[in-house]
Amino acid sequence: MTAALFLQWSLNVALGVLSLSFLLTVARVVIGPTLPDRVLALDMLVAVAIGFIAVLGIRTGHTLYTDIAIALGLVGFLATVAFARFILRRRTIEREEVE
Amino acid sequence: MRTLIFRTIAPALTSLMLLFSVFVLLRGHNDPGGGFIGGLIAVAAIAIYGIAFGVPSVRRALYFHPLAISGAGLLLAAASGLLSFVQGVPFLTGIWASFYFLGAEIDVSTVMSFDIGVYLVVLGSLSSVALALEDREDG
Amino acid sequence: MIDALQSTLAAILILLGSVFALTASIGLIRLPDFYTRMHAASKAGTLGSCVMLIALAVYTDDLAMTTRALGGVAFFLLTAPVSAHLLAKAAHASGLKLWSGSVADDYATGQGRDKMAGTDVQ
Amino acid sequence: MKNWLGILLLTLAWIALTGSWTIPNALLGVVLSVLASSFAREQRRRREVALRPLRIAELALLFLYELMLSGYRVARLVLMPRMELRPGIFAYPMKVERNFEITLLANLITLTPGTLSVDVSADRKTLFVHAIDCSDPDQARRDIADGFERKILEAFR
Amino acid sequence: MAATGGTAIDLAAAIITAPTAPADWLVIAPVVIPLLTGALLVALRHRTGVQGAIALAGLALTIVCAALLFARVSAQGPIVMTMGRWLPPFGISFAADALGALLSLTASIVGFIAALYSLRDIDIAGRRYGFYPFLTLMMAGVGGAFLTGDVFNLYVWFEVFVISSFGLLVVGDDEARIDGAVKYAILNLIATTLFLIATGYLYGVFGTLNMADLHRKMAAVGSEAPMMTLATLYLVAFGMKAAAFPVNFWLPASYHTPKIVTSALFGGLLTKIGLYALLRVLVMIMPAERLALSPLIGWIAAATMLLGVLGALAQSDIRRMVGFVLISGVGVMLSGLAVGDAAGLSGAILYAVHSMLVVTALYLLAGMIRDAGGSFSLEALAGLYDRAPVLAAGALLLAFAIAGLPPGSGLWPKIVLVRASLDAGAGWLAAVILVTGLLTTVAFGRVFLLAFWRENADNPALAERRRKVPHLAFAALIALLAPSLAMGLYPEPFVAAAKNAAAGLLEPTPYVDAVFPGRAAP
Amino acid sequence: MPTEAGTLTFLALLLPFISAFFAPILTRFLGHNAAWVLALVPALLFAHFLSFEPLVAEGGTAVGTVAWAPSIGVDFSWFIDGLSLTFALLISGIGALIVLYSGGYLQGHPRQGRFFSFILLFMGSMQGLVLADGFITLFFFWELTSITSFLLIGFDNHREAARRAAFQALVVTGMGGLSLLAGLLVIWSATGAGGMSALLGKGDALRESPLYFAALMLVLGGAFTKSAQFPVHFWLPNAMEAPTPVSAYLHSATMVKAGVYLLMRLNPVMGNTAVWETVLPVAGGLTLIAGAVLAIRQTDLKLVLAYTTVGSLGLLVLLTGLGSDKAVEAAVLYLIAHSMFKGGLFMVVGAVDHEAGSRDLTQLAGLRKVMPITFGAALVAGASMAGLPLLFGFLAKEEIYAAVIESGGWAAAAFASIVALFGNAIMAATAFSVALTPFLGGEPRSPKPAHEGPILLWLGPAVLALLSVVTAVLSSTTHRYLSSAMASAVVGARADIEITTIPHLGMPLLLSVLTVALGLVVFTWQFQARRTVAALLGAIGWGPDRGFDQVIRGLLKGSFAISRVIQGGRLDIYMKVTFIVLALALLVPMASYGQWPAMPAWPALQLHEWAVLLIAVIGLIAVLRARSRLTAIVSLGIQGFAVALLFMLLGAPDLSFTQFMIETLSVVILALVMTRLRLELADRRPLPTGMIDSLVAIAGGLGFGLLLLKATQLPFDDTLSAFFAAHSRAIAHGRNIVNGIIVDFRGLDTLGEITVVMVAGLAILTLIRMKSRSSAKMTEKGLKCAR
Amino acid sequence: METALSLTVGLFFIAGIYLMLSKHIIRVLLGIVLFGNAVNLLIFTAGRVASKTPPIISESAYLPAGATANPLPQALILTAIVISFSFFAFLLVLAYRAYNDLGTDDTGRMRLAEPESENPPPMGY
Ligand code: NA
Ligand code: NA
Repeated sequence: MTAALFLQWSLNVALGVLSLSFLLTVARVVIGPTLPDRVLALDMLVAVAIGFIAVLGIRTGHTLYTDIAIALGLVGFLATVAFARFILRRRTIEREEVE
Repeated sequence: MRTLIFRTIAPALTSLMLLFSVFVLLRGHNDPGGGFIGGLIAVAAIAIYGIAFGVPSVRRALYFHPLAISGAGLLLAAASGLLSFVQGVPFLTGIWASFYFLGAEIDVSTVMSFDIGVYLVVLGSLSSVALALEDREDG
Repeated sequence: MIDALQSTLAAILILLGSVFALTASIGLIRLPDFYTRMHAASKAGTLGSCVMLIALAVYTDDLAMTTRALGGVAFFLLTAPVSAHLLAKAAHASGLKLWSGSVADDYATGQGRDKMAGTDVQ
Repeated sequence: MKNWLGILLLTLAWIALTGSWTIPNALLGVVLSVLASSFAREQRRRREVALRPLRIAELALLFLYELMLSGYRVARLVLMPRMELRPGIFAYPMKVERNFEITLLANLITLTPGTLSVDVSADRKTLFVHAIDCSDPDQARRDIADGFERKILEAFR
Repeated sequence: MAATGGTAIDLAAAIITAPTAPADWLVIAPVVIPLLTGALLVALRHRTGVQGAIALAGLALTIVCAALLFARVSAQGPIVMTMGRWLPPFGISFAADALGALLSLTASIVGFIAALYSLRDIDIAGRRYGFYPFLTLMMAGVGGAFLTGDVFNLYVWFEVFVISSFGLLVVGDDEARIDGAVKYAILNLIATTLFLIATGYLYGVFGTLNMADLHRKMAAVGSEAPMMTLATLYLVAFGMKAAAFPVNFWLPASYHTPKIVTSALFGGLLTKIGLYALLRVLVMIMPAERLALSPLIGWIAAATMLLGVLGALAQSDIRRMVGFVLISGVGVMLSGLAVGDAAGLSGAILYAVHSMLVVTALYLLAGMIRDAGGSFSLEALAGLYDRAPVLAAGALLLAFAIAGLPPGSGLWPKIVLVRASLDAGAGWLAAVILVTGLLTTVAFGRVFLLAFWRENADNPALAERRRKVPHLAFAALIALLAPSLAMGLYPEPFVAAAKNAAAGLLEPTPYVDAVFPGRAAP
Repeated sequence: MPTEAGTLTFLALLLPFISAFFAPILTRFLGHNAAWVLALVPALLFAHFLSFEPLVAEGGTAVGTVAWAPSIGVDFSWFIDGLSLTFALLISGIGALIVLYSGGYLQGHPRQGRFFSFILLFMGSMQGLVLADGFITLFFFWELTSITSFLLIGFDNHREAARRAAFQALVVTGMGGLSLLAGLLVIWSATGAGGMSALLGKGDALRESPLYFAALMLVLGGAFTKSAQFPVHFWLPNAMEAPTPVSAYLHSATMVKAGVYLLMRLNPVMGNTAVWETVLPVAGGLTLIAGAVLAIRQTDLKLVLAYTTVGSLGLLVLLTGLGSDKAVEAAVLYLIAHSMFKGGLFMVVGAVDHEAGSRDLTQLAGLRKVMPITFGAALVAGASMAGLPLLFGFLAKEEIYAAVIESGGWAAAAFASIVALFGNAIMAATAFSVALTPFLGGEPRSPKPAHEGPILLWLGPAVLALLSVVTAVLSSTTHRYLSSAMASAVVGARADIEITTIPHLGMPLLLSVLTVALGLVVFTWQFQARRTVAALLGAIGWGPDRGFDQVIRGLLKGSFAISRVIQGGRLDIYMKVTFIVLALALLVPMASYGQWPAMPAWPALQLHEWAVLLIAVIGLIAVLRARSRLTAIVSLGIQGFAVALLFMLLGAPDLSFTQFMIETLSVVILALVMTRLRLELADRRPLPTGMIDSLVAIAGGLGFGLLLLKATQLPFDDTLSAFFAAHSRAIAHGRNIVNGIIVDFRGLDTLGEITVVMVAGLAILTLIRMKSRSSAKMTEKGLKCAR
Repeated sequence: METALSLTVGLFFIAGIYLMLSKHIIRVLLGIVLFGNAVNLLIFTAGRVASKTPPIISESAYLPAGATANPLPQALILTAIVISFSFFAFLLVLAYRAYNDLGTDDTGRMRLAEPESENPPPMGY
């Protein structure tokens, strides 16, 4: 197996693995059960997406995708901060979500 | 938000993100990016700063009223298009000039100033929105 | 030769990173409460994306791309713990209890002493 | 420029971003960095920071090691059929006092195995840490004190 | 300029090499001038003292340019400018034909007059919170909509005037405006989104967005293409914007809620843009589909006319009444589209011009009635005939105009449309148009009876709310009445312009040739 | 404009309108004496039109045209022949007297100037109506007479009855006007003639056209409403709410005759058909009887006159409909006579009302001593109305009977004769009532002490009375210049009227005598007759007048009910209808024009592509199923992410970039705003609603999806994109083609787009900052609720 | 690819429309977001998916190396995204304002402009 082939192979594997991670993370967003859980999962989704983008970048040779990954990191951070702030301000968990 | 950890790191993050936003703005012509995305990143930077230190700090930091920035951006963008009147070409025709500075060729163009206009509009409008919403919260 | 080395290293890092991401997401599902899940996300998750960015940095021949990817890594390492902190703090402040199997919560008692602790530092 | 260190770092970041090592680009970087950092001008305080590059490198290496270890630990934990967990939050009395040191410590703790900084107390003396294994909080406190906190004190004082 | 680097590029196949005549800039002026004015106003938002003056100056200049454009187009045929000097259809073309120039001129006049009225109607808070930027930018959007020659660009200008209208709608202090704004905003957003969707499909089918290009390609499109579905989708989207039954809920739900000058602007301009778009797309680009849809459009027109005027009869609030009357006018215009020949279309266009002037004036009149009478409600109003005779005269003339009675401007479109319907064998449509006119007469006759003629019962609460009608308001009213009366008494210039505009839609060869001078389709 | 006379005529048509503008100003300076000056206007017109007499008497006509709307083939044009000229002379002649009379009648009235103005406006409109040649010109003035009549009837606007009457007149005649317009346009469409003069030669074409019947019915709709034919006669008596000069002028002498004018005008081209000769006589006859009967019932002198006017109009329509030359001649004579005597009588009644304080028959008596001139005028006018010899009314009556007895077959003749006899007799009776009852009897009796009015009040009736005599005595001259010329125009061929005021034996004279005798009988027992009719009408209990109110109320209530249904105020309903329409718009054409897509092949996607699509769908489901809005917001992020990833997979990095940013910011802003709201948690829809909503949503989504599939199955023309790719770097200096399109190729879109962004920012600021009147209060309440 | 995308677009529309039919204004807004995404995907699909290569020219060339994804729909969508985001932000704040001023988030109960209890118009003259 040449290095290039190995890379191809591992990229494909990685895409599969990352897809699985995506689905699991999404599952947590859907399941909850609390808002912090969902936000955490969303944050995680960003992380997985960054990895996904990196893999895609290598796979297609368009390394320019990196910048998108970085920007995604930035706004992902912002989203989490905003949600944290939101949770902090609200102070009480919505009843439905505790159940 | 009054947490030491966040407040300590926020100024650096903000500066970094602003820098990144300009980077994205300037290279949009060749790679993904451009005024709009750059503006969004800048807004994200400002939002982080605002969440950390509150609305008044952001207003002071921006110096101009955000909507005035937005208006200026639109003026810049439209004016970039109007420059072509002088050249006898239609509205919004890209006009390019390049000069040498310290041995490097620097291109300037109305297309670039147009994109900077876009950047300013996005930056101004969205930060105005965010600030107004937050103002409401505090007051 | 360099190419092959680059590719191989990148491949390994890619695999490693995706495994980290996967474990993080499994942890997200399996771990019992929010706080424990945070460990999975903030460590394995961050690590996963960073490693994959490093893979990209290794793979590319474009120096600018390499520096940019590494810059991205630095940025994530800078922000991930902050967001984890904010989220944990917010969750706790909003009354989200630790998992029933938890053994201690000094924070809750600490908060009891100083009501303002969560909201005021300066 | 009072904030020369920040500007320098930002300029470096600019050069890294653009990947262009030309003088005009560096100059542009400086200008933009000045502008970008001037946005946060209000938050700038004078800091007496002593930088010890070697110690910083040591700290960085320790961190990277711990980080990888942390990833491995999580992987092992979540992949085990039965997870044995004794999580909890413990209070950690800090020796570091300055904001950036506290922040650094808290962040490092978060990224390392089994621990996660939840908050800093109002008096900035205590760090609340969530540990995935909180069966022996004292041991955990010792680990931090002898690990990151000591390295930080060495690196920046 | 066009540096070509290493490879040889055939510039002539990419860009327009001939220099642009300064006069060609007229085609973009009705957009750029208000746009720049608006941007300036936003930048100077806190200078509330100069907002009105800057807006007026900008709008006056817009009128001048629109008038010059109209004159030029009338004399020489369509004028085109393709932005960025890219060859059409690659760049965005602005193309002023008789229709676009006529409507944009009328719109600019209406906008200016509304701004004039607003000087006494909009307080400091309104100025501070963007009334004038909203106004000028809405005018930019309206101008762009009338003059652009690109379907997607039309969508963009739609959005510009829609978002500006949102802004105008929320300037004020009445809670009802928020309620109205919710309905207006959501339903209008749906309408413009449908427009965007239809345009997406259109692009998918034709691969082009330039209207002239679409016109050319339409002839060659195979029967495979789902053109009927697409045309119907456009009908829904623009019908909604034009406030055609049964998708016109947004109009009666909101038009009575904002500042009266806002209602006036909306009433004068917005529905006409929907109609304009229908004309442009269905008549110029999809004539065969329009023909097939003609019966449906006829029914829609009839229902809109009748239900609109019945709605007007049902109202106590005169603003709401005007809104419903406006809707019935939309039906009248749609009947012209349903007939679809030169006469029908010119009737619709003539009505649009008339309605722009008169509906705006009616809303302003409602505001003046509120000032003079202390209320908008027919229940409460009385005694204005004695108290405000000049207003009464204005009201009477406007009522005649909107009801299609001489010497009002509405007479002529009514005549043209009834004749067109009869000639097209659609006697029932003519009947509906006439009945609508009669019911409009009933509605406004009642207003005159109750608000003006009825003796004034002294109501202290009402008296308290009365105030002197500003002279500026009269000036604005007269400025709108004058062209309306001119049209009623000497219709030829208007009729000729409308006929010219309709001819340009039905036979757009000059338009296409102006966009693609001497070139075959790429 | 062809000639100098043409120019003058055009100016004559405009003059009343111009003078109307100056009337109030003049009145401000001269008071009621402005009447003397203003009367010069109609006098001038009279003089001008008189100058056409020689031409017209010889059978000549004059036409004139001014370009008005040539683009649609519409000219402002007039047509002077015997018919229009006689009308024009009546209008201007009586108009002058009316202006003078108004000067006296409204002396000191604060709005006298406005009144003059309205009267002059009306005069101009009426003048235009009868002189109009082009259909549109005719219609223009026709409507103007309705409008000015509205203003004049409602002149005394403080009285509800006046307002109602004005409104009623406006609606009824307005309805007729529209019918007329339709009729004229149908004629235009059928014959290609757009004016009367052009139409005159196309009578046969019109009568043979399939559109003839429709055109006739529509035109009759206009004529009958204007000329108050039964059962739409009711507005005319109500119009007596107007000041008496108005009643005298509009509602007897001129405007109400517009309908008759129209019928006469069209007689040559539309008459002489079975429909014409059935509908007109029947409608006219019914109106004559109804008017006559209703007239008896009244005690208000104006109402008495009003109903007799209705009757007279019926008679005119009947005569016009009979179609024979004789009948036309009779109609012409009666029309002229009626204008003189009815105008005079109205002015008399007004003078009595003005000076004696009442116009109720039962309150007046013996006024002959105190108002001798008025009495004299009344006597002559009444006698003319009753058809006594030596007066013009006599000529008319003789000719009427001559016409009816020889009309059609014997049945028609009998019908017409009986109707005419009955109607005329009662009108004679009422003529006696009006002209005699207030004046005869013992001592003067009236609510206020009566005396002769000023010259302005008696000049008009006196002149008209005089004219009734003079025209009758000089009948051959009258015929030569007025009656025959007019009759010729109506017949469409030379018609010479020869009747003189010297009675000659024959059937007509017999019937005339019978009429007067019957009239005297009814007059003698007028109070009993009145009671009988009142009892009869009371038994019926309903009339079109009340019906009008019921129609209007019904209209208002019905529209209210309808608009409550179609504009119910609920956004969810609005949305539902909108989306149902949308779904139909997508699916119905696709179905009925067979524009379905072909069955596609199973898409070949890579695993991770499927995964991304799956995530998008999961995100959708999560949003739909979210039980709290926060969950929904977070779930929204999932699908947004998926879409962004999809864009990245499909080679759209810029889109992906933007989508990531926007999606995140949307979620952030949503969360920001949510902080302050306490909203309903769950989306509770009742099952049926949920089912309907689902159905609508599925139909809509299906439609969009299928259409997209269809569109993408067609071959694609990528000329544009190829061009962009070819020139993005070479000319536009950008390697990123998408960005090149955004800032260069389609920079204008972006300019508009950033305008939207800026305006949205400003609008949001406005929303947040501009306080509502009671928002503070509401917020407090909201907070309380939340607690 | 177009088939799968058409299907996805249809699903997005279904979800969006269903949410927009809700009485709760926040759900309507969520629906609008989904609707907007559906439109973007629609335009993208309408431009066909001939290639998945980004439409970016490499530094050394003047033309794209081979087939690229269709850039025009991308530019159109960018414009549309920005516009719909602006509208969304406005609507969101409007909803917030409506909640404050009208005291409800139920559009069925927002009845200030068209009140539930309205009198018929005056019947007299
Ligand atoms: Na409108
Ligand atoms: Na754009």
